[in-house]
Amino acid sequence: MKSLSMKGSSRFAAGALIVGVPLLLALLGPLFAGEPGPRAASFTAGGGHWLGTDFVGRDVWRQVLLGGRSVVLVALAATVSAYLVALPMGLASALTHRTWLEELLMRPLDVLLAVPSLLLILLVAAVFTPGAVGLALLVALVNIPDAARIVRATAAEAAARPAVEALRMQGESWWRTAVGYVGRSAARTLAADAGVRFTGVLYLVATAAFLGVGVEPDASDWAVMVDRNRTGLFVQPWAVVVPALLIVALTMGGNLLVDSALEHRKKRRLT
Amino acid sequence: MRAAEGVRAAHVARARTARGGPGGLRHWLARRLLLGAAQTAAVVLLVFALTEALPGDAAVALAGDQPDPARIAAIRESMGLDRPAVERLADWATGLFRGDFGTSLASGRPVSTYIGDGFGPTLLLAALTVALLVPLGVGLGVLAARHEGKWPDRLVSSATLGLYAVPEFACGVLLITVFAIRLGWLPPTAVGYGTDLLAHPAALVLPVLVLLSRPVCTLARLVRAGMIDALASPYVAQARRYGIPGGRVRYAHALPSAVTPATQQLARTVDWLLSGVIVVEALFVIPGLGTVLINAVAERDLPVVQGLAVVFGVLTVVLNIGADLVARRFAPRGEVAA
Amino acid sequence: MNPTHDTHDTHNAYDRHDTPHPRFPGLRRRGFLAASGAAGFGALALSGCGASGPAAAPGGKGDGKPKRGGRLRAAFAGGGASETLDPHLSNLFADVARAKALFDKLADYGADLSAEPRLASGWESNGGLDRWQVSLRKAEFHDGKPVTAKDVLYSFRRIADPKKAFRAKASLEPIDLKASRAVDERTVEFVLKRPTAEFPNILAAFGAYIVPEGAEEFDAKPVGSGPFRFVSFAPGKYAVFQRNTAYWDGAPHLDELEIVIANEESARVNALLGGQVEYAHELNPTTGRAHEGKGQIEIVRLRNSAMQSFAMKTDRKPFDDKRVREAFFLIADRKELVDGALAGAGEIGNDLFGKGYEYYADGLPQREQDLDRAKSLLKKAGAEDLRVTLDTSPVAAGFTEAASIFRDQAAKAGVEVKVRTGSKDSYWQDILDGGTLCSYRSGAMPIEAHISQRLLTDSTTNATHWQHKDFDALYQQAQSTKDKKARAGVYQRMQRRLHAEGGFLVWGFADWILGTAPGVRGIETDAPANSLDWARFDKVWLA
Amino acid sequence: MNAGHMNAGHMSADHMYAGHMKAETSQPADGLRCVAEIEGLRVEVGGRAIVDGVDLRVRPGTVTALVGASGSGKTTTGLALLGEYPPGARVTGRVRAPEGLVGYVPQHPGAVLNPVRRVGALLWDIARTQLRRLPRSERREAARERVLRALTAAQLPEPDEVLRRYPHQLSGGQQQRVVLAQALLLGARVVVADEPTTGQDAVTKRHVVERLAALRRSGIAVVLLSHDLDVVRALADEVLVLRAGKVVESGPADRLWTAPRHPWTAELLAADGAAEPAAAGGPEGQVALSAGPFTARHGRRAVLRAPALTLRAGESLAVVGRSGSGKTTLARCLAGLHRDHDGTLLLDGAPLPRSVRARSREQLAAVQYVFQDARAAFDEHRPVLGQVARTAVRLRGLAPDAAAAEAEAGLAGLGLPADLVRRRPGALSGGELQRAALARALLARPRVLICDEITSGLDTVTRRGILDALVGLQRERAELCLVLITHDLDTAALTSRIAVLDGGETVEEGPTRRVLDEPRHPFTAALLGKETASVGTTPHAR
Repeated sequence: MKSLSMKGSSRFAAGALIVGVPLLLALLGPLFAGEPGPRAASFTAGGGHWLGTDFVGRDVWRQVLLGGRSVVLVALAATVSAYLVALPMGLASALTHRTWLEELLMRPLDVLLAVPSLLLILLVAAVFTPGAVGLALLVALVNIPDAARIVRATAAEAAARPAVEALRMQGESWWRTAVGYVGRSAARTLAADAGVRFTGVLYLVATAAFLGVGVEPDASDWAVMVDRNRTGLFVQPWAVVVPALLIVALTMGGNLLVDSALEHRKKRRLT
Repeated sequence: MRAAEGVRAAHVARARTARGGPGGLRHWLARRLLLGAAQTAAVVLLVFALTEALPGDAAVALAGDQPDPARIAAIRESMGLDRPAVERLADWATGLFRGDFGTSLASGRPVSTYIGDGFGPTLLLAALTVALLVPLGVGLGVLAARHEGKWPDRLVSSATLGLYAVPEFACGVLLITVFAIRLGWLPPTAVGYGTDLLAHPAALVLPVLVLLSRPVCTLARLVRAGMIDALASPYVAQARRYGIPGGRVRYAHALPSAVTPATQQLARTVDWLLSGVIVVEALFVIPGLGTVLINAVAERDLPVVQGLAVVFGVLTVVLNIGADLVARRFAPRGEVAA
Repeated sequence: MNPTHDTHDTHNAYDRHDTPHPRFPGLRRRGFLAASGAAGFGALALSGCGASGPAAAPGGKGDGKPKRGGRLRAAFAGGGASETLDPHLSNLFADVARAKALFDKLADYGADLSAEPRLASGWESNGGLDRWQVSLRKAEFHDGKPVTAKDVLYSFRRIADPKKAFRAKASLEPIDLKASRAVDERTVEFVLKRPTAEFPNILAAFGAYIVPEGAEEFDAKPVGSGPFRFVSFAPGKYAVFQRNTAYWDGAPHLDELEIVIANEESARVNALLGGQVEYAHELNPTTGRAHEGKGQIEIVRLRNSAMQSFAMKTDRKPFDDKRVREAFFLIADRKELVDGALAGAGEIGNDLFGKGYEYYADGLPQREQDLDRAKSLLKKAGAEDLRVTLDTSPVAAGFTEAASIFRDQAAKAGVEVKVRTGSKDSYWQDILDGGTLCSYRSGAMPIEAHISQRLLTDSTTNATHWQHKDFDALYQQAQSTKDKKARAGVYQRMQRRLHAEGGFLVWGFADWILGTAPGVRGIETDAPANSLDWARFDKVWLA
Repeated sequence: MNAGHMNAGHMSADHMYAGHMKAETSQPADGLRCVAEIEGLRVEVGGRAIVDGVDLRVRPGTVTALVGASGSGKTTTGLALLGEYPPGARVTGRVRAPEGLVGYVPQHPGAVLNPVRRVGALLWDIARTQLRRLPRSERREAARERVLRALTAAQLPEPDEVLRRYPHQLSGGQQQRVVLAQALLLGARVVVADEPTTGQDAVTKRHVVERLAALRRSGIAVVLLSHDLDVVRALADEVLVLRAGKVVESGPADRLWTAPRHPWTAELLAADGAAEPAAAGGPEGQVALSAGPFTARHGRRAVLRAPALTLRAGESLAVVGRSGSGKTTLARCLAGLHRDHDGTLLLDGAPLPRSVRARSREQLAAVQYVFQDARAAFDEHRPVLGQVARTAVRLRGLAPDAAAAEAEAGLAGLGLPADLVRRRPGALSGGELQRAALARALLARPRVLICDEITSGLDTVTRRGILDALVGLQRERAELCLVLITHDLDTAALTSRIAVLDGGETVEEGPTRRVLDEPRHPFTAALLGKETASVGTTPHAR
C-alpha cells in the first residue's frame, strides 16, 4: 500500500514538474520578455541571442517567453468553452425524461461528429479568418460533440442511481441534483477527460498552425514557432527544438497528472 | 488518461447501444442507416455552405495574382458559377442520385476520377496503418498490463504519453531527418511514384509510422487499462483457479473484454486518420484524398469538395455503425433476469 | 512553409503580358519599316541553332563539356489533380516547365526580360508599328510536320477564343486576329489594333505557345515542337518526357526528363537530399543557407526574380497625398526587410520595378531610411498620428514577415500600422480595390508590361490606382516611338515620376532559389524566374 | 488428478499453500477422509485480522456451513480453500486440499462469466486442459462430451443451446448452474458456494437448495457460506458460526440448532424467523392513497397490470412476488418514480401527479420511498446527517439547524449514534445505511411509506434490526400506511394485508393471516412451499 502511494505521488510530482515549466513560462514569460531588440538576420546563433534568432531575425528566447501564453490560453479556453457548452447540454439530456429534448440536444451533435474535424477547421477558418479567440472557439466547437456525449454518458450513469431518485423524493431542486450530485459524481471522469481533451486540443492547435489556420504566420506562439522555424532546423535548431519540447512537456505533464489523479481514485476505491 | 479514454469509449458504446432501443437488430440498423444518411446529407450541406461562404470562388482562385475582372467574369461564366448556388447544389445532388459526382470546376474532369485516383493511396495508407495499429497497440497494451507497475509498463506508458503529444508533422520531420537523410535507409518521400505505391514499399514505411504514432498510443493505453481491469476481474480469476494456462487466460478470456472499448476508439480513428493523412500526404508527397481535398478547397472546386465530403461522411457513418454493431454485440445489456 | 502556402505561391504564377487596350488613332501609320539598328530588338537576333543560343552561356562557367544521356527528375510545386498539359492553360510553375519541354513560343525573355526570338527567326514592323511581319524558323512538331504560319494563327486564335478564358488572351488583345494572315508557309503578318513598339513582348507572353493546327486535346498525346517528346503524364503526380532528337535548337543532352510534383518545400528538399530528384524548384532562403557550400547539394540563386513591395492606393486617404507616400518610402529600412522577410536572399529595391531589366532607371539615387524627413513630411501633410491598415496574407513567401517588420519600422516614425491578414485564395482580388495599403509582389516581366498592366488608367490590375492622363500619354508615346533610344528616354521619364511619387514601395527583389544534385550541369544562373532559361532543361546535362 | 495439473491451476496463486499441499498427503487420524482442511488460519490485512484462528474440516458428501453476519470472515475463509487471499494479506496457518480441486460458486455467478464471451468459452478450455494427452483429432469430440455431461449434471436443460449464449442472455439461475457445471467439469471434490440464496425468493431458494443437495448426494463436499439460516438449516451437516473472524461455535447442525452453546449463536438463531407483527392495523382507517386499475410499461412492454388499490391510514400492505413479477414497478408507480402507466393516483381524494417531478412538496412528503440499495441511494461525497436533514429542509421548510437536530434525533431513534451519522456513507455498514435511509424518508412525516426490498441482502441479525424498527414505527405512528415490497414471507408477515404478484398480475390479495395460512392461488402456495402444483418449477420467464 505504501509503495503504491509513493509511486502515485512521485508520478504526481514528475507530472507537476514537467507541466510546471512550460506552464510557468507561458503564464509569466510575457512579464519578463521586455522590449524587442533590433532585428538581426534570420536563423543566426550567438550575437547576444542565447537561443539564436528565428526566421525573421527575432530573438528566440524572447519568442519562447512570449509564445506560451497564446498556446496555453487558446488550448485552455477551447477546452473550457467546449465544456461550458457540453456540460449543460450533457447534464440536461442525461437528466431529462423527455425523449424529444434529449434528441433535440444530442442529434445535431451526431451530425457534427461525422464532419472530419480538420476539414471543419480548415473551412470555417477560411471563411472567418479567426484570431486566437476564434481559433479557440472553433477548436471548442469541434470538441463539443464528443465532450457532450461523454458528459451525458457519465451523467446518465450517475443520474440512473437511486441517489438521484432519492434527491427527487426529497424535493431537491434541479440545480442541486444536476450540479451538486450528478455533476459532482461525474467530475472525476470528466476531469480525466478534460485532461485528455486538453492534449488533443493542443495537438489540434499546433496542427492548425501547421496548416496555416487561425494564427498570424509570424505570431509569437510555440506551435507557430515550431512550424515556421523548421525551415531553419539545420541552421539554427533551437528555434524549433525549444518550443517543441515545451509543447511536448505540457501535454506529457498534463497526462501524467491526470494519470496519477486516476490512480489515486482507483486506490481510494480499493480501500 | 487511459482510464478516461476507456471510460469514455465504454460510455459512448453504452450510450449508443442504449439508443438503439429495445427493438431488434433490423430496426436498430434501419434507424442507424437513416441517421447516417441524414448525417451525410448534413455534412454535405454544411460543407457546401462553408465552401460557398469562403471568400472568392473558383474563378477568383484560378485568376490568382491577375484578377482581371473581365477574365474572372469569363471564367465564372464558363464554369457556370454565374448560376445561383442553390441551383448548382440541386443539380449536383440530382446527379449524385444517379451516381454522378459531377465534374471539377478547375479541370472539367469528372469528380469520380479525382476520388478514384486519390482513394487508392489513402486507402492503402489507412489499411496498412490499421493493420499494424491493431496488433501493435494491443500487443503493447497487453505487455504493459502484464507487467503493471514494472519497467515494461513504465516504458510503454511513458513512451506512449510522449509520442501522443507529438504532432504528426513534427514526428514526420524527425523521422525523415534521421532515417532518410542522415542514415539513408529509406526514401524520404514518395515523390514521382504516383499512385503505384505498392511497387515502392520502402516509401511507405515512414508515412505509415507517422500515421501510426498517435493512434497506437491511444489504443495501447486503452488496451492496457482494459486489460488491467480484465485481469483483475472475477471471471479471469475463475479461469485461473480452474487451471487454464496463463497465455490462454490473457488472450482468450481477458483480451476480448479489454478490446471492446477500443473498437469504438478505432472507429473514431477514421477522423483522425483523415487529418493525419492530410499532413502525411503533404510531407511525403503522396497523392491521396488529403491532397485532393486541400487542393480542391484552395481552388474552390466545390463539386470536388462536396464529393469528398460525401465519401468522408459515408465512411465515418459506416465505420461508426460497424463499431456500434460490435459494441452492441458485446456490451452486456440491462441487468440479468433472475 | 506549408502545403497550402506552396500551392498558393504558385498561383501568382508569374505574369503574362497584358498589353493595354487604348486606341491611339492619331498615331497609326501605314506601311512596313524594317526594324533595323536597334540591338536586342527587332530582326537582328537570328541566332538559330545550338551553340550561339543564349543557353550556351553556362558553358562559360566551367561546367565542362556537355555529356549526353541520363534522366533528370525535377521537383516542382503543382496544382494537384486538376493539372493539364494544355500549354494555353499554363498557370503554375510546373505547368510552364512542362509546356517549355513540349512546346515553343515565337519569342521568349532573355535575362534582362527583353524578347528574344525562338520559333520566330525575326520580326519587322511597318512605320506605324501596327503591322508586324514575323518569319518562322525551320522547325518540326514531334509528329514530323513542319511548324507553319497556320499553326501560329491557329494557336493565337485558340488563345483569343472569347468563350475560353485562357490566361494569355489579354496579352494578345492588341492583335487583330481576323485581319492577321499567313503570308506564306513560314511568314505571318500580324495586324494590330494600335501601334505597339513592344510587340515582340506579346509573342513572348506567358502561355502563348504554338500548338499544331487543330490540336484541342493535350493530356493524352500532346504534340509540340519543344525539346522533349511526351511519354506519360499523371496530373498532380508526374510527367515524363523523352529527348526530341530533331529539336531545332539542338537536341537536349538528357535522354529523359521527369517533372514530379511535391507541394511541400521540405518534401522537395528531402527528395533532393535523398537522391529521389536531381532538381528542386523554389526553395526557401533558409534551406539555401543551410545547404549552400556543404557539398551535399548545389544551391542556385536566380537574381531579381520577384519584386517585393507594398502597394499604396494613390487615390485614397491618406495616400492621395504624395507627401505621405514619400514619407512611407522613407520609413522603410530596406536592408532589414530583405534580411528579415527574405532571410537575406535578395537585393534591396528603389521603389521601381524591374531592377536589372531592359530600360530600368538605374541612375536614380538609392532611397534610404530617413525617419526625421518622413515625420516632417507627415506633419506637413497633416497626417501625424497616422493609423493605417496593412493588408497582407500568407499568399506569398515573406509577405507576413515583411508586414510585421514594416509595422515595427513605421512605429518609429509615429505611424501606427495595423496588420490585417486576409484569405490567401482570394487575396489578389481582395486587394485590387479594397484597403489602402497592402503587400504586393510581382514576378519578372518587361517593364513595359508592368506599366501597361498596372499603371495606366484602364489597366486591369491597377493595385495602386495610379491613374494619370499625362502618364498614360507618356506610355502611348513610348509605344509609338520606333527609335529605341528615344523610347528608353520616355521610360526614364515615367520611372522618375514613379520613383518620386508612385504607389509602389518596392523594397526588394527576391532571389529565386533552386537546388540541384551535385552532378547536374548547365543550369543557367542568370535567368530570373519566367525568363527563357529558367526551368529550361534542354541545355542541362548530368556529369 | 495429478499435482502438476493442480500447480498449473489455482494452487499457483499461493506458493505457501502449494507447498503444504505437497508436503501433507496423509489421511487424518479420525479415519473419515478429509477433502479439505484448514488449521489455525489467520488472515491479516493492513494489521487487522479478518480471519483469526479458523479450523475447518471438509468431508466428502457433506455440507459444511459457515454462518455469520456480513464481515465475519466467511468469504475469506471460503476463498482460502481455493488458495486465494485478499491483496496484501498476511496469511498464517495451514490450508490443505489433498484432492486439490476446489470449485467456486460466488454470490453473483454472473460476475465470473466473461460478459463478452459465450458461456461455453471457459467450459471448453477447462475440458481441453484435461485432454492434453489425447491426440489432437479426438480432443474436440471428447471435450464436447465432457462439457455436455457437466451441464447436464448441473441440471441445465438444452445444454447445446446454453453454450452458445452470452451470459446476459441467461437467467440468474442458469448462470449459477453454468458456474456449477464449471466446478463439476473440473472434477472438483469441494465446492465453495458463497451466499447462493441471498436476495432470492422462496421458490428460487428451493431450487438452489435442491442443486446443492444433489451435489452432496454425488459425494462432493459443499462449503456453504451463508447468513440465510433457512438454507443452512435445510442443508448443513456441520455448522461453524463466525463472528469477527473467529469461530465462536461449531458442531453438527442438529446439535447447534437445538442447543446453541455460544450466546452469539443463540442471538443469530433468535433473529431468524418472523418478527412479531404489530397489532394488526385498524381495519377502517381513512383512505390515504388510492389508485385505479392500471397498466405500467417499460418501453412498449407491459410489465404490470395492477388492480385498483386502496391504502388506508394505519394499515400495512406487503407486495410479494418473485424477481421480475412487477412488484417493484408497482411501488415505483405509487412513488412517482415510474411514470409510464395509465393509472390515476389519488392522494386524499385529490389527483396526484404521476411523476415525482410534478409533485408538490406536500405531495412528495406524503408518499415516501426507501430504496433497496441503501448505499446507492446516498451521495457518497456528503455526510449522512446532512443528506437526511435535507428532507426536512426541502419538504417541511425547516431551517437547516432545526432540520439537522430533528434528523439527528430520528437517526438516534433508529440506533444510529451522532458521531457515526456525521461521517460519509462509506463509513457506515449496509444495515446502518438502510436505517439512515428510513430516517430520511420518515423525516418527511409521510402518510404512505413504501419500502422496496429493504432487508434483502442483509444478514439475519441486521435484517432483524430493520424489521424491528419497522414494527416500532407502526406502533409509534398509528396513521402511517406502510407498503413493503418483498420476496421474503417472514417480512411480509409483519403486515396486515398481502398482495401476491406473478408475471405482472396480481394473483391473490387478502389479509396476511389468511393468505399465509390458507393460500388460494397455487402460486402463493408455491411461494409458501405448500405447493403440489408445478407452478414454481419451471424457470421463470424474464
